[in-house]
Amino acid sequence: MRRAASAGPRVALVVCALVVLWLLACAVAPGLVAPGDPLAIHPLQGFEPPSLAHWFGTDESGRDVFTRVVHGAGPSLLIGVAATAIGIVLGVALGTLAGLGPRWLDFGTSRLLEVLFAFPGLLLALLFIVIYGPGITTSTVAVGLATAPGYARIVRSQMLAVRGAPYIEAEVVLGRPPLWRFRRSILPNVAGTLFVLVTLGVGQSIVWASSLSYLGLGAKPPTAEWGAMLSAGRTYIDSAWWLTFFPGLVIVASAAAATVLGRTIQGRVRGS
Amino acid sequence: MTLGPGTEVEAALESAASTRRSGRGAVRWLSTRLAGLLFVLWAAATLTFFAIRLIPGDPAQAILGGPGSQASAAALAQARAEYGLDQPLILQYLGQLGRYVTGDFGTSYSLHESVVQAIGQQLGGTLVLAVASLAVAWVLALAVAVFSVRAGRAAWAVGNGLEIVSAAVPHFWLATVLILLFSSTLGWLPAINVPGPVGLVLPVVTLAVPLAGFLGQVMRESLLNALHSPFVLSARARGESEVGVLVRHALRHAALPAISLSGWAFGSLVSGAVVVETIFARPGIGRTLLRAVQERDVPLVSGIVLVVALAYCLVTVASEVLDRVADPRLAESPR
Amino acid sequence: MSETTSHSAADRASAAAPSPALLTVSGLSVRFGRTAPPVVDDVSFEIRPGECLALVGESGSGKSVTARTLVGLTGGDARVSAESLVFDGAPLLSASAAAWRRIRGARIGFVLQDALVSLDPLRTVGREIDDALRLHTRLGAADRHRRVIDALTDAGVPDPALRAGQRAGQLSGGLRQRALIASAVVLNPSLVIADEPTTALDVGVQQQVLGLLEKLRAGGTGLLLISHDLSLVARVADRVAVMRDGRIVETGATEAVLGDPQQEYTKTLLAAVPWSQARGTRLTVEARAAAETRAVTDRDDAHGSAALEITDVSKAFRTPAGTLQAVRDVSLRLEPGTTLGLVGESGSGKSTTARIALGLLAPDAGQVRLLDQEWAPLPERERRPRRHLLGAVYQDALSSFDPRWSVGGILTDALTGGASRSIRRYEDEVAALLRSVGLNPDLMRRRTHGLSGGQRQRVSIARAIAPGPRVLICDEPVSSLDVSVQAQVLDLLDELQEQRNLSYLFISHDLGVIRHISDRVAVMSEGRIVETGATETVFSDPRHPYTRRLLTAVPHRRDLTPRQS
Amino acid sequence: TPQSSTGAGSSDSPVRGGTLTYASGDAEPTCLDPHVGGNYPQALVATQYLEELVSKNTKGQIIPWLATKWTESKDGLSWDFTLRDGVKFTDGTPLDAAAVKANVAHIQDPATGSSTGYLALGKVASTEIVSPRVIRFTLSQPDSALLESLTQPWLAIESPAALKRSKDVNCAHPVGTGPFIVKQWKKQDSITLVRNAGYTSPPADAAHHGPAYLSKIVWRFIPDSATRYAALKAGEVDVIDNAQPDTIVAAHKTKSLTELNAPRPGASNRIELNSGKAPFNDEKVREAFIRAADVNDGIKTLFFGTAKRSYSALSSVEPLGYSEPGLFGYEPKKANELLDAAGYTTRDADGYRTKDGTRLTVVFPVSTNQSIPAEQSLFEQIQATTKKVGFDVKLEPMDLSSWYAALAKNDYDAVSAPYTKVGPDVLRILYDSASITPAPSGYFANLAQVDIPSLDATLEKAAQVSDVAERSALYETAQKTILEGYYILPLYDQQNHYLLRNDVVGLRALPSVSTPLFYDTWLDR
Ligand SMILES: Nc1ncnc2c1ncn2[C@@H]1O[C@H](COP(=O)(O)OP(=O)(O)OP(=O)(O)O)[C@@H](O)[C@H]1O
Ligand SMILES: Nc1ncnc2c1ncn2[C@@H]1O[C@H](COP(=O)(O)OP(=O)(O)OP(=O)(O)O)[C@@H](O)[C@H]1O
Ligand SMILES: [Mg+2]
Ligand SMILES: [Mg+2]
Repeated sequence: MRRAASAGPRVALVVCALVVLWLLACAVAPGLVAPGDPLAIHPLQGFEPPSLAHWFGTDESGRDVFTRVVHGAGPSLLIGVAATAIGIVLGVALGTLAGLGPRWLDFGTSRLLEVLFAFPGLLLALLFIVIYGPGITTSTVAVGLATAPGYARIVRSQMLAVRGAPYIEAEVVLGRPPLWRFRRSILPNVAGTLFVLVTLGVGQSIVWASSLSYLGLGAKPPTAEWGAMLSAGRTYIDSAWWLTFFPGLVIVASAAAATVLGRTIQGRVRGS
Repeated sequence: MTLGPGTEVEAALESAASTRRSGRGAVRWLSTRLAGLLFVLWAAATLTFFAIRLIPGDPAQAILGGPGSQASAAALAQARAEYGLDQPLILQYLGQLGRYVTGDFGTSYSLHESVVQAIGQQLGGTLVLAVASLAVAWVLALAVAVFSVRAGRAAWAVGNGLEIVSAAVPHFWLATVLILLFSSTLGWLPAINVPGPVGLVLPVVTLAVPLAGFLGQVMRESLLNALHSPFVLSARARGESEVGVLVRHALRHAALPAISLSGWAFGSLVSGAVVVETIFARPGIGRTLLRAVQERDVPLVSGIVLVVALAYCLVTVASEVLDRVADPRLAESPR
Repeated sequence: MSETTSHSAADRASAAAPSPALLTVSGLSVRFGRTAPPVVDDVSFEIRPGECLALVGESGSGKSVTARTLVGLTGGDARVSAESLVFDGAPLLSASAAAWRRIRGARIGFVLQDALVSLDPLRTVGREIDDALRLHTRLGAADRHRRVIDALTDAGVPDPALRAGQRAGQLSGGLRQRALIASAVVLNPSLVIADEPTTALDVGVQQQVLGLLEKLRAGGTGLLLISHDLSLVARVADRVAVMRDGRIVETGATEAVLGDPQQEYTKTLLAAVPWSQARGTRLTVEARAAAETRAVTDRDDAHGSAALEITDVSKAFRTPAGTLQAVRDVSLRLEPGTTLGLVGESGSGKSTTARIALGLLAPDAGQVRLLDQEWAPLPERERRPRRHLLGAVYQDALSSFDPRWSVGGILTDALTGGASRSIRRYEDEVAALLRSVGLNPDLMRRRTHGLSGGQRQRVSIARAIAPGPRVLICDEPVSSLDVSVQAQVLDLLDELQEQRNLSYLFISHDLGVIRHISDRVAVMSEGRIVETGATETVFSDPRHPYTRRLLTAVPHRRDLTPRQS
Repeated sequence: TPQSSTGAGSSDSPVRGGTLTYASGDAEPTCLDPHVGGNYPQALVATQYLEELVSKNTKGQIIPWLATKWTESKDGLSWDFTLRDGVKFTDGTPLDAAAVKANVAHIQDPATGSSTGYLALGKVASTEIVSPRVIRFTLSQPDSALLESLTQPWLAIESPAALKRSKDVNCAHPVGTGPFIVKQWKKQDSITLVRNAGYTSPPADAAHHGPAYLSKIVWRFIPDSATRYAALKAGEVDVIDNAQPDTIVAAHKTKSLTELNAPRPGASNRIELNSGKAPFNDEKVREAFIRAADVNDGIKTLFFGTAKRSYSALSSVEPLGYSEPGLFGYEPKKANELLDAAGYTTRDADGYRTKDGTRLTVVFPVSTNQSIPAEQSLFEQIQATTKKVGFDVKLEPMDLSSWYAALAKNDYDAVSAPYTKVGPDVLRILYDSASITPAPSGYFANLAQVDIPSLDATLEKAAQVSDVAERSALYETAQKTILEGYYILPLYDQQNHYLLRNDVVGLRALPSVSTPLFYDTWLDR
């Protein structure tokens, strides 16, 4: 398959890599990037526009938005990663059953996935949150659950594709037993795709979770989580744009950067 | 709300591919699809029925005007008896299935009207919104794809960037920005649902832009493949102009995967509608759904789930039919 | 077909001599990107009306790029330069895009290399052909439709009205190729460029396509024929240009170049054609120098236990369209140390038979014995301990390798029976193995997708022989290779058989290859073995009508000998 | 506080006709008949098409409406109301004593599911038709709050013929005597109200007679505050409610917009501390919490000066409200001492105080439907400031159903719950120990779980005496008890800000429960 200028100029890739590195730094050592306390309130210094003292301005309680954005990277990325992990683990389990199991199992699992696909993802998430109450954990699990059918589909088709690949047949001819083939060839080859899915999925999970926060179903205050910050700031959009702009910017930037990286890796995997 | 260009989109493409692979005769194909549809509806009803029982809160209380009311014990018991909530779960389940078969979806606890009527009032708005968004997303995606494929390296990068960024934008954020810009500041477009097409503009753009990002990535890739395929080269060798190559050959190929994605796109639009309808104060089943879940309105939630599942299935079947029209290979090849 | 063969060389000569050149190319160079070496380097030739120039050379030598450049579709970031490029008296180098469009399709017809994918799968063949008419004439719809039908008829497409309404996917390869040609020649262009018009076609269909080209030429059309099939070129072309690495290394009348090649490269090319070489001779010049011609023992009457014995094997597949009996009552016997060639057209059941022999498919009936022991049907578990005795070489070597493994990893794995993949411990063994298939041990650390086709197939062979098998099943091992590379691989197989006393079940649809490598031949048709016997017997005196038909359809050996005037 | 809009540069003679669009940020009612349930969103819209027996003027006096006259018997157990003559419901049914009787019966019928109205009529034992125009209420005990209760939309008088229809029909199309008629209810979108051409019964303080000026009101539901304000600015709607503080300030600077501030009566907005269980069963801990919460600065910033700090259990519009600022000063030092005294002497790794190994945790469910974002932010600030002395406040935002469920399960230590009712009698509903026992549905009003027999007695007595001085003394005592016991942390009045476009003239909020009335309103276009 021809991919013309492939993923665009290298500059974009470098920028994305920098964004991801910065985010990781924020998530691992937020104190180094922004030494302030993200929860420290200064009620009388609320709603200050961006300035040298407060790069991203201050929020309604006088907290420094930049500090909160930096400290929010941890929970926000964690939501993305954990939700994706849940989705992937479930997806791999279902997909493996369907892709490698006997035909009837494949049939059953595939029908189940079809049904889950007919549920809008948000509804699955909503039901789950209503059952178990809102919060970071539930919204993470909810996003994970809602994304699992998608992953399962891909894993299944990958399993089927790899299982039927000529090189697996070559291994049969060489006399390798099934478990060996699964461990040495099928799983590692599917893992490549999974890795790409994870990178792509993390970004989207963050967007998902932020939407749940908007509906009031996300992180609990005062956690500095991007989606929650965004939805809190939205109220003041008319008088304090910075409360909405900066958290929105990092959400879009991180999701986009993850996508670009994922696509690049995907291109490598496919190209080889 | 939409999900990853590499995850759900790919999953949707994969599922489309699997139905493609089983390319069969039209009658048999249609009958399998219908059987599948009935199965999905049944399973969706069953899943919803049991999932809703897990929601904390007493349905009898929801019937009697929600948790703020001071319903008496007698009234609660009476409501339970009236709605059959005192029967064993399995009987309730079978009874509900039976009523579904006869087209009886019950009465909404919170809206005090029949579920069929309630959904009937709301469905139109959401469908118009979804269809318009799908159409706009299509046009946008196609425009960006054509632009970025045709206009050289820089345009490629721009198109790519546009698509990735727009796919990463949360609906509610985009809606806020659009309202601030076009309604509050410029005053060009209404922020709320007003009669006529102007009221649709902002909500449709909000839903269409992220979707266009996803569709665009897929379309651009297939457009590119088509433009580099030998049959395009041979069309050029026949003296076809660049416009002719696009119109007569490449676009149709570019459209194929996007058609396959329509079912998925519809699902994601319904999810997105929950947010968009709330922000733009539009009537619709997205907003009704949110409210129904929050008010523990069991019949309404179940009804909406069924209708959405049905709509999803129908859109999927329609997109497959369209797929077969656009790609006649599917209808005949006994591969 | 009678028409085709009626042209004598004299006709051609008289047509070619007086008229001025239709197309003159001189000093044509093409490079992709600023710094890359030229892909086409200082190429010059001319074509007169009614003349056929053949461009031959190994894969990647620049034939297709040359052809595309002649219609201004070099593509991408190509940089084209030439001293002159004149078509029908008009310079093409400075032609505008619009001028190019007026020439393409109307005055130069271009038949692309990949016929199977060169027609838009979503449009009917009729509309594809109609495009040229719509773009270059002012004819009404009805007239154009008539011309389309005529063109299809001329191209030898039966039932043209029906076919015009069908899409490429509904046509067989041969019909597609003819429809493609029809779309290129519907406006009677004065020059037709045909890039590999017959590759990937069954021999029978090949014949029909050639007939069509002949007919065009008879009408005065100039023809640039690109092919690496020398026997085809020998039959059709007036003059031949041999290309290598973008340069034309030898050019001249067909008889002269093929009959008395002056350049080493041309000689190598000619020698590599397996048909012309007897069983036991090496196909590559180097190998021939090294090895004595192998003594061909009469292996026909070998007795005792068979290496592989297939008895009354049948296999049916259930498909949506009904049951498909792929293999019916097939019995084959492979003697130790010999090669059994299995030949037959596409879909005749060769691969299915091979897969049953490999124990990958359970036969519906019948059984397979390996080295006089039960092999199939047996549970895989019981087969596994003896798997090392049986190896396989596939057509598509690349996809038979796990894409994540390096060459060394693949071979270590094969050597250790799956116990290890770390190259370090087994470096010497792997190096020896690589050398034994004629590869540089340095390749050990490379990934398979970075290897050339020939190298890949050698790695695949190395993997097959690593566990020390007695029998190798080779399913079209050379079909996707260039003649010269094909020659090397065939030589390697010959050599290994000699050294290790291997037995081969060798599958191919190429009669030349089969004839070259086999001791005995089995001919398969529609799932049955219709004829079997010693190679020379079958080829010189085919009994079964199917075998006879198969043999008459292929170009003959004598085609390679210079034509007499 | 301006209770009515005048409209800048308005011409003197009102213009008849025109459609006004109102955008409500409150939840869409599930029933348009405020007898059913009985919440503020219902009251808002019902004010336009239903009317009460009496009303209240800006001075706090009860004035005639559907009843022109009323007399209380000496023992306070019997009230006679004389009805206005010639009033017809919009379905043609005449307004008479039988109609009022039917309404009381409707509210008191458990099948109706009335909550607010039912409570307000708690002491009405029976009704009696004295004459076609006179209805008698017989009470089980004297009720000094009866007239105030009757000013509320939840006790509106509806057509008895209409009440006989099924509940669902009545919910969709209630029939009253008001200046407008419910024409159509498009769920999740809007309610269309059209002018009642035969309207004759404005309250005594109305500015004109005869039918309303507006020919139509489109009552829309726009839950998103940013959208609501954008629509107002763009002129797509004429009036919005639930205006956010920052937009109110912005509107002040915008020529085309005006504000109508009408704080709700009844209770103030306050945080109730659950004295029914640890840790707030200890008065020292309650006081410590209150002393540790620094709210004044937060209110200043978050509300942009639109809300005033309250130190009272009652709304500032309640004449009998009693304030005690001294009790609510920010004194972290004192809070620390109190906590030490209460036994929370150790601190854990996160800096929270502990006692016997249990952390000083305050579970605080927040209803996202009821608390506006600024208020939620204020809670976050309280969370931050009380953390300094060692409280671990767990804010738990949730939807209304879950919130009620959490309260019913006694799963809260602090909560903020609005309650709107005319008059100080609201204290009895909120702090009488009887209100600790939940109804079968789990609902109960005494969220602070105040259980003081003397307070019960005081409130009961206050509800019965009609002597003004004695009544106000009793209520002051009651409020002192509540405030000094540190059961609540008052914040500010229940916010009720409307923003309107300048060409909307003559809009006022009824002094009863501060709902806007569009009867005198006209459009200056
Ligand atoms: N668009 C392109 N960009 C870069 N390199 C190209 C392009 N097209 C062809 N090439 C390179 O030019 C060389 C010549 O290719 P060409 O297709 O002309 O070979 P060929 O002689 O036709 O071979 P074959 O017999 O396999 O068709 C190859 O090395 C190929 O990789
Ligand atoms: N797994 C399968 N399911 C259904 N049909 C099959 C399957 N494998 C092979 N066939 C069919 O069996 C027939 C014989 O196929 P086979 O691959 O053995 O032919 P072949 O002689 O090797 O052809 P080729 O030269 O094209 O490789 C074909 O018609 C093929 O379509
Ligand atoms: Mg080529
Ligand atoms: Mg085969």
